[in-house]
Amino acid sequence: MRPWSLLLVLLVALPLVAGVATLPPHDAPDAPIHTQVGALYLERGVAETGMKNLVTAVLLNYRGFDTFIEVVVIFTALAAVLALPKGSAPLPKGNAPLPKGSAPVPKGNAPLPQPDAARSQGVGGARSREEEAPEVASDVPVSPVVRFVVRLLAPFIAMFAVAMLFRGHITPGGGFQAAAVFAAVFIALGLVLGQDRAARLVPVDWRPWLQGVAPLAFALVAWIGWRLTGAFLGYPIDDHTVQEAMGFVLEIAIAVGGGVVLARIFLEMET
Amino acid sequence: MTGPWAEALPWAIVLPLVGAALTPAVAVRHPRVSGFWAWGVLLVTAVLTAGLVSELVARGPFSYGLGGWAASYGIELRFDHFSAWVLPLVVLFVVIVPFSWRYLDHVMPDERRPPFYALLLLNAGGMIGFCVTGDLFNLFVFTEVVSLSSYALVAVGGRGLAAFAALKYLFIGAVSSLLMLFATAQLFVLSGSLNMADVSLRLGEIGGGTAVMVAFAAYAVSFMVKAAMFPVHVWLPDAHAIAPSPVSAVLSGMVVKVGIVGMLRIYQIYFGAEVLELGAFNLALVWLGAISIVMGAFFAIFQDDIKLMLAYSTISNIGYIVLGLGLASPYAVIGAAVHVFNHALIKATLFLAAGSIIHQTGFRTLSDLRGVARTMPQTSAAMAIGAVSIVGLPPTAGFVCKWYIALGAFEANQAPFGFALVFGALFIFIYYIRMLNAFYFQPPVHASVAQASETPWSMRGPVVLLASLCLILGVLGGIPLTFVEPAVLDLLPFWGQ
Amino acid sequence: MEVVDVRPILAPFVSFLCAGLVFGFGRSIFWRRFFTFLAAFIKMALVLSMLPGTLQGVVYVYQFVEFTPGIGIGFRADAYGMFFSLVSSTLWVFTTIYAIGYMQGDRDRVRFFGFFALCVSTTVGVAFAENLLTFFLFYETLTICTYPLVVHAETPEALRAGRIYLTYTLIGGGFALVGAVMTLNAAGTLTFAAPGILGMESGVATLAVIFLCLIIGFGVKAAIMPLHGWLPIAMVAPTPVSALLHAVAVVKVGAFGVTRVIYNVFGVELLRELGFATPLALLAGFTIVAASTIALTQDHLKRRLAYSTISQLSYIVLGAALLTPLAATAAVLHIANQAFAKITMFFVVGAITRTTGKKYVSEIDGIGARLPWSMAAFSIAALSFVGVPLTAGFITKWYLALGALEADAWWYVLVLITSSLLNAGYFFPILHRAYFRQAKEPWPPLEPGRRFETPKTLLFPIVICAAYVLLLGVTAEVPGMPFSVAQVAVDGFFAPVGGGP
Amino acid sequence: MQPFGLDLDYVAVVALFCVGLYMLVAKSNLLKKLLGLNVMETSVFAFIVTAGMVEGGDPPIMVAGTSAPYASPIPHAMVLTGIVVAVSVTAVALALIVQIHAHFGTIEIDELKELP
Repeated sequence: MRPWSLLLVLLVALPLVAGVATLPPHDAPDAPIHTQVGALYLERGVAETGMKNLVTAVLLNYRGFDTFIEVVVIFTALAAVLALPKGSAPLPKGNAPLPKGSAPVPKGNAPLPQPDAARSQGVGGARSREEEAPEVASDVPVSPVVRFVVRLLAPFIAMFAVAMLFRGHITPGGGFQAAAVFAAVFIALGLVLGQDRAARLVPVDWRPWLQGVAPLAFALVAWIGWRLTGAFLGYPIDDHTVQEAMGFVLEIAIAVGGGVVLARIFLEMET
Repeated sequence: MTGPWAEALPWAIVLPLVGAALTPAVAVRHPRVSGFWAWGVLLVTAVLTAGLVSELVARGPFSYGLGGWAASYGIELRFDHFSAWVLPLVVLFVVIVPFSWRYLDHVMPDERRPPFYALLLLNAGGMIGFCVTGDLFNLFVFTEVVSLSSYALVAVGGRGLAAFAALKYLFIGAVSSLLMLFATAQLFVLSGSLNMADVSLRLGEIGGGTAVMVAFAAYAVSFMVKAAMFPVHVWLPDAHAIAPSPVSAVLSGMVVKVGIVGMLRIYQIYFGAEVLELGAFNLALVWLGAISIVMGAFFAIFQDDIKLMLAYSTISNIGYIVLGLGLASPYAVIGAAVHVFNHALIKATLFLAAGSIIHQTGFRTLSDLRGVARTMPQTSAAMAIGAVSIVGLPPTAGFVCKWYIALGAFEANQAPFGFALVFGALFIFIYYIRMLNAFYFQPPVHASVAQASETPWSMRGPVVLLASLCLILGVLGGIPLTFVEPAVLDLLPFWGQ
Repeated sequence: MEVVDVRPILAPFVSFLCAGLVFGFGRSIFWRRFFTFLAAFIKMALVLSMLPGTLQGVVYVYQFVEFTPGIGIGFRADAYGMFFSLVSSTLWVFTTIYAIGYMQGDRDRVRFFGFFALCVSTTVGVAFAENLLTFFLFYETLTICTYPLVVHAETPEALRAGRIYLTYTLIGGGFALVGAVMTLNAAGTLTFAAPGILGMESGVATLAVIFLCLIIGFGVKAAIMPLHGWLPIAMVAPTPVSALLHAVAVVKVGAFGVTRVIYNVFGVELLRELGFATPLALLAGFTIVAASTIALTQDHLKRRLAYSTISQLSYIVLGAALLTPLAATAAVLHIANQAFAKITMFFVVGAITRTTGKKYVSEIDGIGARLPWSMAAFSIAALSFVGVPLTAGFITKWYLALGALEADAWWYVLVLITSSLLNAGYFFPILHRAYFRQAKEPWPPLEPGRRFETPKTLLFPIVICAAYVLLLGVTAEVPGMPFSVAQVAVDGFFAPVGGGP
Repeated sequence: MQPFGLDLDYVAVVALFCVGLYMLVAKSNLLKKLLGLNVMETSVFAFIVTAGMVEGGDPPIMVAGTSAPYASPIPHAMVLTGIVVAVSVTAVALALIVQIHAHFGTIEIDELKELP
C-alpha cells in the first residue's frame, strides 16, 4: 500500500510543480490576476456596490450567484445528513437492498411493518426527537467549570457573531463568519446542556424554514433585484440604501441559515 | 437580440434549488407530500427549460449576465447547444420521480422523504446550472452541489455498505473536485479572469505553456473521474448498485454525464484559444474509451447482481462517448453527444425496471430471479428492450449512437476502433442473454418470484414510457441531431483534425 | 419509373401491428387467430396489389424518416424485393395455418405468434428496404425476434441452441454494420442502386474489406460454409419455426442480402473488374457439395433437411456470384423454388413428428402408408431438389447451368450434377423407407371413420405448397407467375450493363 | 524567493497538497483519510489566496488607513466559497463515517475489508 501511495503522490506532484513553476510570480503587481477584472473591482467597487469591504462586494454583488449556490451547498449538506438513515438498528426486514441480499423478503406489495421501534429510537427526525426526548443532560459527563464558563460566555460569543455580521461590509467578517460562530455557540451549548435542550433554542415549527432561509432569502433578493433593475440578482447601482438593505438581508439570512444548518448537522450526527 | 424566454435562464436553475430549500417546510405535516412537490417543481422547470430550448432553436445561443454585469465582469450564464442537454435531463427527472413515490416505501421511512426529495431537486438544479454556466468558478460550485447530493443519495437506501460505498465515492469525487478547483485557480492566475470565453481569449494571447497544459490535464483527470472512465472508475459500480433504483437511474444516467459536459466545456475554452495540440490527447481518449468499453463489458459479465451489472455497463457506455470525442471526426462527436442523452434514457429504463423487479420480488441476482417475466411481463419487456438497446442492436436508441460513432471511426481512418466499438458491445450481450434467458425461459425457483405481481401504475408507467422511448428514438434517431450538430460543427474546426 | 406509395411501408407495418395486437389480446385464442389471419391476408393483398405495377417496371418508394442526414429509413418495392416479399407473405399464410395446428395445446402461444408476426414483418421490411441502413435495421431486428422462437421449448438444449444462434448472427450483424458504415464512408450513400453505389476510386483494399464484411455479415444467415454452424443446431425449435427459419425468413434474408450486395451495392461491372465474386462462387460451390455430403450422414430428419438447406442456399449465392443474367435468374428464382419445396418438407417432417412421434430417418419405415398425402407431397419436394423436370428445382438448375456456361465456368455444371446426385442420395432413402419397407409394428388404429393422415390444419398447407412446387415447375414462362417477376428483377440488375436474359 | 526559478510559496502549496493526498491514500483510518482531504483542500485555498496577494498589499477594504496596492478581492471570495464547500463535504463525510462506525463498529479500512 505505502510504496504505491508514494508513487502516486510523486506522479501527482511532478506535474503540479511543473504547473505552478510556470505561473507568473504571485507578488508582482502586474500579474494578470491584479490587472484584469480584479483591478476593475478595486477601482469601481465602492462606487458600484456601496460596500467598503470589497470581498463582501464580490461575494454579494459581483459574484452573488456563486454565493447563492454556496448557501445551497451547505443546505445540501444538511439535507444529506437528514436523509441518511439514523441509529445503528437495522431497518425492518425488506427495507435494505443489500448488495448480495438473496435472503427472501416479505412480498412486495404487503404494507411495511411501520418502523415504530425505529421511530422511538429517534429515527423520526426532529419532531419525534423533540416529543420523546429523554431528560439526559449529556452523553459525556461535563465538568461544572466548563458548563459554567460556556453558559456564561455564550451570550457574549453570540454578540460577537452579531457584531461580525453587521460590520461585515467595512471590516473582515460577514454572514458566513457569523454563521460559523453562531453554530459554535449552539454546539458548545449542546455539548454542555445536552443536545435536546440546545435544540429547544430553535422552535420546532421554525426549523424547516430557518434551515432553508439562506437560499430562500437569496431567491427573494434575486427577485427583488430583477424587479428593480431587470437583472437577476441585480442591485440598483446608484441607490446605496437599497443596496445596503439587500445586502443586510442576505447577510442576516446567511448567518441565521448557515448557523442553523451547521448546528443541525452537528446535532443530527449524534447517534 | 434575445427573446422573452432568455429571461428565464437563471430561474430555470434557481427554481429546483429553491424548491429543494422549501421541501422540508412544505412537507412538514405530511412527509409524503414532498414527492408530489418535487415532481411539480420539476414540471415547471421542464416548462422553463423547454422555453430555453425553443429560444435556442429560434435565435441561437444566448447569454445572461447575472446581476446586470457584463459577461466577464460578473457571472455569465450561457445557453448554447450543449446546454440543450438540460431539457432531456429535466424530462427524465420528471419521469423518474413518480417512480420513486411508491418505490421509496421499502427504502426509507416517510420521515426521511423530504430531505431525499430535496436532494433530488438539488441534484437536478445543480446539473442544470452546470450545463448552463459560463463561469469557471461557478462551474466548480455547481459541481459540488451535484456531487454532494449524489454522495448522499447513494447512502440513503441502506446502512453500512451503502455508507461505505458513498464514502468511497465521496473521497474520490472530492479529490477530483479539488483538482478542478486547482485547475480553475491556475487559469485564473494565468488569465485574471474566470469567465470561460474571456479565459479562452486570454489563453490565446498567452499562447500555451506548461501551466496551461497542467491546468488542462487537471481538468481532464477531474472530469474523467466524474465520468468514471476506466482507470478511475472504481467508485462507480458499488455506489450505483447500492443506491435506491431511481437514484441509480439518476446517477448512472445523468450525473456521470457531468464529466462529459465538463470535458466539452474545457474543450471549448482550449480549442477557442488554439493553444493545444490535441493529437496525443485525442489518441489517449480513444484508447481509454476503447479500454473502458471492453473492461466495462468484461466486468459486467461476471456479475450475478443485476444492478451491479448495469453499473458496470455504464463504464462501457461512457467509453463509447469518450471514444467518440477522441475520434474527433464530425460523425463520431455527434454520436458521442447523442449518446449522452440516449444512454441516460436507456440506463434509466434499465435501472427503473430492475428496481421494480427487486421491489416486487425482494431478489436481485439472476439465479434468484428466474422466471420473473411470467409474473411481471411488462416490466420484464422493458428490461429486455433496455438490454437490447444498451448493447446497441437496432431498432433501439442504443444503435443510433453506435452507428454514428462507428461511422466516425471509419471517417477518421481509425478502423480498429470501429471494430472495437461494434464488437465490444456484443461481448456484453453474452451477459444480457443470460439475463433474458433467466427472466423469460427458465422456471422460477422462489415462491415470491412466482407470485410476484406487477408494480403499481406509478412505477410501471415511467418504465413503460422510457422503454417505448428507447424504441421510438431508435427509429427517429435523427431528432437529437438538430441540437447536437450545430454545436459540434462549431467546435470541430479547432478539434485536432 | 418510381412512384411514391405508402404500400411498401404498410406491408411490414401490418404484421408489426398484428404482433402488437397478439401480445395485447392474444390470450384469447379467437382474437389471436383472427388478428394473425387478418394481418396475413391484408398483407398478401397489399403485396399482390403492387404486382401488376411491378411487372410493368414501376418501383414503389416511400421515405419514412430521416436517420442520418441524407440517409433515412426508406422503403422501395422493386421487382426483386417484390419477388421476395411475395414468397414470404404467401408462405406466412400457410405457415400460420400449419402453426395453429402444430402448436395446439403448446404453452406460451401468445409469445410464439407475436414473435412469429414480428419475424414476418421484418422479413418484408428487408425485402422492401431502400438502403443498406434500413436493410441492416430489419436484418438485426429479425435476429432478435427469432431468438424467442428458437428457445421456445425452454429446455437447456434449446437455450444452448439459442445462444449459439445469437452468437453467430450477432457477430455476423457486427460485420454487416462495419460493412455498411464503410460503404457509407466510401460511397457517401447507402441507397441501393442498379449499377451499384461503390466505385473503383475507393481503392481495391477498402473495397475488399467492405466486400468481406458484408459477405460475412449476410453470409452467416445464408449459411455459406464456414459460417453455417448455427443452422443445424437451431433445429431444436418447433417445426413451424424451423420452416420459417429455413425456408422463408432468416436464411433467405441472408441470401437476399448477399445478392443485394453483389448487384446493388457493388454492381456487376465493378465486381467483374475486381474479381471478388470468383472466390465467393468457389466457396458456394464447395458448400453445395460439402453440405450435401454431410446431409448423407445425418439420421435426424430435421438435421438432414438443415444440411440440405445449407447446400441449397448456396445455389442462390452461386447464381448471384456468377454475374451473368441467366445465373442471376436462377438465383432469384431459387429463392421461391427452394422456399416452397423446403417448407413442404419441414411441414411433412413436423407432421410425422406430431402424429407418430418419429424423428429419425431410421424410424420411418412404412410411413407412406400412415401419411399418404403428406409423403406424396414430400416426394414431390424431393424430386424438385433432385432437379427432375416439371418441378421447380429443375428450372433453377437449368438456368444456373446455362449461367455457368455463359460465364465460361463449366465446372459448376459438374458441381450441379454432383449435387443432384447427392440430393438423390439423401432423399431417396427416405422415400425408400417410407414406401418400400414395412413398418416394424403396425400403426395404432384411429377411431372409426377417420383415415390415416395428419390433422387437416397440418395437411392443408403441405398439399398447397407441394402443388405450388409443381406449378412453379410447369408454368415457368406464364406471365404473372414468379418467373416473370424474376425476369424484371434481373433486367434491373443488368440493365446498365446491357443484355438481359 | 525563487531558487531554480521556483516560486517557493507555490511549491509549499504543492507539498501540502501531496501530504494530504498521501494521508488520503495511505491511511487506513477513515477519519485520517478525511483529515488528509481537508489538508488538500486547505492547500488549494492557500494557493488561491497566495496568488491573490500583491507585494506590500493591504486587504481590499476601502476604509481609512489602507492604501493601494490592495490584494485582489476575488480570490478571497473564491476561498470563502471554497471553505463552505469543504465544510459541507466534511460534514457529509463525517455523517457517513458515523454510520459506518455504528454499523460495523470500526472505521479502519483494514478491518472493514475483513468483515464478511
